Amino acid sequence: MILIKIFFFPGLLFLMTYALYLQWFDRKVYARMQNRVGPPLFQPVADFLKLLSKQTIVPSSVQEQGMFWILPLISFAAVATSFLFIPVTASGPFYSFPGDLIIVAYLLTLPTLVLALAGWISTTSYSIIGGIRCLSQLFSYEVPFFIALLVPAIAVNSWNIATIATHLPHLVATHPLYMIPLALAFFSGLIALQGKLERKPFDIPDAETELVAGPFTEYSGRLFALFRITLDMEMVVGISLLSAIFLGGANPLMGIPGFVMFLIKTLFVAFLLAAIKSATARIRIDQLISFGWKILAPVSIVALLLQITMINL
Amino acid sequence: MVKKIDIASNQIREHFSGWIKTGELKLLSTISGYQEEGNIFIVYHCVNNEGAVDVRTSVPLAQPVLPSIVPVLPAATLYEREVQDLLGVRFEGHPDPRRLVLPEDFPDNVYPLRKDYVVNKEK
Amino acid sequence: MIKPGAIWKELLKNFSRKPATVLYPKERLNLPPNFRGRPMYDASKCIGCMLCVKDCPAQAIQIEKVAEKSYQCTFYLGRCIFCGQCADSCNKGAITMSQVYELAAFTQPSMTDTVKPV
Amino acid sequence: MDKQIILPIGPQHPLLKEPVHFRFSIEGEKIVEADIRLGYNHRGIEKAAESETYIQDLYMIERICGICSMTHATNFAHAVEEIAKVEVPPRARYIRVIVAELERLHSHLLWLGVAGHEIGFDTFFMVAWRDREVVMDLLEGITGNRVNYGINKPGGVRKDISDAQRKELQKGMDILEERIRYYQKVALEEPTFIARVAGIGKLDKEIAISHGAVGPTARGSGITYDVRRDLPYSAYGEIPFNVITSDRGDVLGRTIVRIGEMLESINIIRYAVEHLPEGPLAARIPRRIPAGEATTRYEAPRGECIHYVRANGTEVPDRVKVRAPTMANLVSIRSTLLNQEVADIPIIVAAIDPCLSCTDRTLVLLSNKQSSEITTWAELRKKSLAKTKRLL
Repeated sequence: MILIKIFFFPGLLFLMTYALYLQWFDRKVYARMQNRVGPPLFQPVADFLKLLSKQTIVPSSVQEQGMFWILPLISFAAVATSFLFIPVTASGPFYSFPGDLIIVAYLLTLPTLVLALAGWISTTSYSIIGGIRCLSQLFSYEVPFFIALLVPAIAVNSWNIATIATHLPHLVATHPLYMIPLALAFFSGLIALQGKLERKPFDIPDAETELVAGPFTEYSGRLFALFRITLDMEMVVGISLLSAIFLGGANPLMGIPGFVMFLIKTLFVAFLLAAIKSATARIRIDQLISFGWKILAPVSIVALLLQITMINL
Repeated sequence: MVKKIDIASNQIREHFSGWIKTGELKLLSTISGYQEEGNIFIVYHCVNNEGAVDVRTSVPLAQPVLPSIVPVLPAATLYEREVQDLLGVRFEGHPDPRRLVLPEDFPDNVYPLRKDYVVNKEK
Repeated sequence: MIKPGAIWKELLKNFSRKPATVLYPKERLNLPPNFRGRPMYDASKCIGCMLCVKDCPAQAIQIEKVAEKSYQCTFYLGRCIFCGQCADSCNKGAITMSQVYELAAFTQPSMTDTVKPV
Repeated sequence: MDKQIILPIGPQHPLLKEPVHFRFSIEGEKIVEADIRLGYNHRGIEKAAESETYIQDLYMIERICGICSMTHATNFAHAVEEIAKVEVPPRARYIRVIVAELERLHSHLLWLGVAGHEIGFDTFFMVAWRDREVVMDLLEGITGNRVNYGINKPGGVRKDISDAQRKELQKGMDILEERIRYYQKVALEEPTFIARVAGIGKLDKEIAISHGAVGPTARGSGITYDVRRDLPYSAYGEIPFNVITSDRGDVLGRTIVRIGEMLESINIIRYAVEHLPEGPLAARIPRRIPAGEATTRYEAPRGECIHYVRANGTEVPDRVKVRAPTMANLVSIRSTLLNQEVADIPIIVAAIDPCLSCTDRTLVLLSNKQSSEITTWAELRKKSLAKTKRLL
């Protein structure tokens, strides 16, 4: 029974299919906003299978061959485990314990570090610069993301995602004033998630017009497929985390309608991310860091302070 | 219509530095060269305040050497090197006299735009 | 001055509109009358003056005498640049530009089209 | 820190539509040394032009470049007409202006889309190129082809503009004006777009003059030189228009100039369509052009393009010299690239809107240390790998 939960429903298989679906959804919305037709439904699956069948080439100049192989697996595992703590159906996540919000936030940072390491190991100038950019980008969005996660935690006064998801809507109903800090936190969390997933305004590491593919340049075949699916799964985890703690996940309804509610909310958040992606140009690394610290961090701190004062009132 | 001026090959640099000092030269569009029985003509196409001017000078085919005007006017860097590649005119004092147009493995002192260089046009 | 959101109007408008792409094999754009497709040859009008052969920039046309006052014309469509100069140079109107543009072929020889007088 | 990474970009690279090779040595994110090599598609057009008749040459010269084919065709036709002292009828001159300005519109719209793509603003790219189709359809309607129009012939034009087409032109111009005003608003207000184009790739006026920059690149730094006004050709003498300049000197300045020029082109086309004179389409011109020479200039979308043609009385020209606008701008590109960010390379290079098939010259610029030498690709890779190994 447990194995089924881990590998099938709220676990790996559902995560991967939903990741591929969200990738399609994101590309379709992005295309329609640009007045284009967009990819057919099975395009992501086709890409994934095609990459799996391609030959995996490891450049000779790479000294640590073993590390080169393991890195994609590490980030894949990190993202897969983090999904187990997210409440997909109203009956709660697969496993939850009081501090799982912190665990998920930590596991979501791991892939970025792994990506920077991958860029460093593959020794070509493009991937080194890509790796360096990955790291320097990490500092600018990590702090606002954590603070944004704290605001609902403080409102509900617990670190457990499931309890936040269930109690937040009642709380907001009773104290409408909480809407302001929560809205601010949701906004900065959304922008920070866009940075974490390295999407359009912040896709500086793998800016294809400059660095070909940044850290991914030397990866090919199965390894590259693994990295790509990890990025999509990270998007699913990030979006469902945000929709769980801010929009209440699946809680008002039980059973199947609860699950459908979860889907609707995550698709709504995905739509927002795709809109941001199509509305902005890629900014430079120094602008990103100044944006992160001058605008994003203050907004989330203000939200936090507001939330704290409101609790004590 | 374009005004035409003929100048001896050794006064080219003084002529252009004079023009630049008086601020008369607005733009050096390009330098083109052509071969006419036994000597190579170099034409400097310029735009002055009152209109377009072609300054022409010629060097004998046997001894194609010309003072370069790059020290006075950096814009001519490329144009001189192109004439040097295709017609074999040596520009003295050019800071960077390397090949501009032809690939590295093109044979030396073979100049494509000279009349003696025949291209076989296969049908 | 910087005012964010200038692009949003366009995004939402696009999102509600039908995509601008024309899905080629199924839907086709209608061609303007002046469109220059491949050249066509009318043997009855040709008097064999070879003006078109002389003027063709790509040497893509060949006129051979088949019998008295009747000529056959070969178009090397692989070389033709569809400029319409042959149609212009021919003052007997023997060559006209058609609207046929789907000329992809698998073999080089099949790109050579010889029009014989009937 | 003196550790310099050599970042080779090209000849095959997603940033480049055409084969060019950049070699930047960078410290951290700053460019310390810029080095460009072109010449990968040098086709020896000038030698080939000396072995074909004027009519055939026109089609070859028109195919020097895909996006400014009208430029080279008209310029070459002018030179031949000037040598043969043939007066082009007014209707032909007006039609040439209309097609020329349509080409400027689609070339600038293409550049706007590419600039958007270079800085990652793909929506701008998609939308700009969708609206460019309006211009391409008009061009296809009038000349019979989207590119390489073939509307010119020595002595005049080959196709006429019917009244139905004149209405289409006017309708197309109204649509385009509304779209381009919207792009002007986006380009001047969208924060992320401005953040990437303002203040980078600075080219101040003195360097622009001494290094002979032309076209929007020069007008973006305050130089008011426009061949259409200073040395008018075709019917530009009779058509009122103003020259757009900006003294910002950076990439945003050039963007403003190009968008302004698009709006000017729309007005020029409207004026020309209303005042299209009646009359023949072309003048008789002998197949053998009498001996003589001519220098003609033309304001291409990227700057001043000059043709120098010498005729020797036969059907075949004696010498044809073509200098495309991008070649003039390449001398000054190095000063715009020095100590800029790596992330800005694509947009700065795109800012001069390089059309390499026009230029196709191998260019190794003066590097500050005088001992610059040509390195073949193999040496470069060795140096780059050695550099990176030493780095690790």
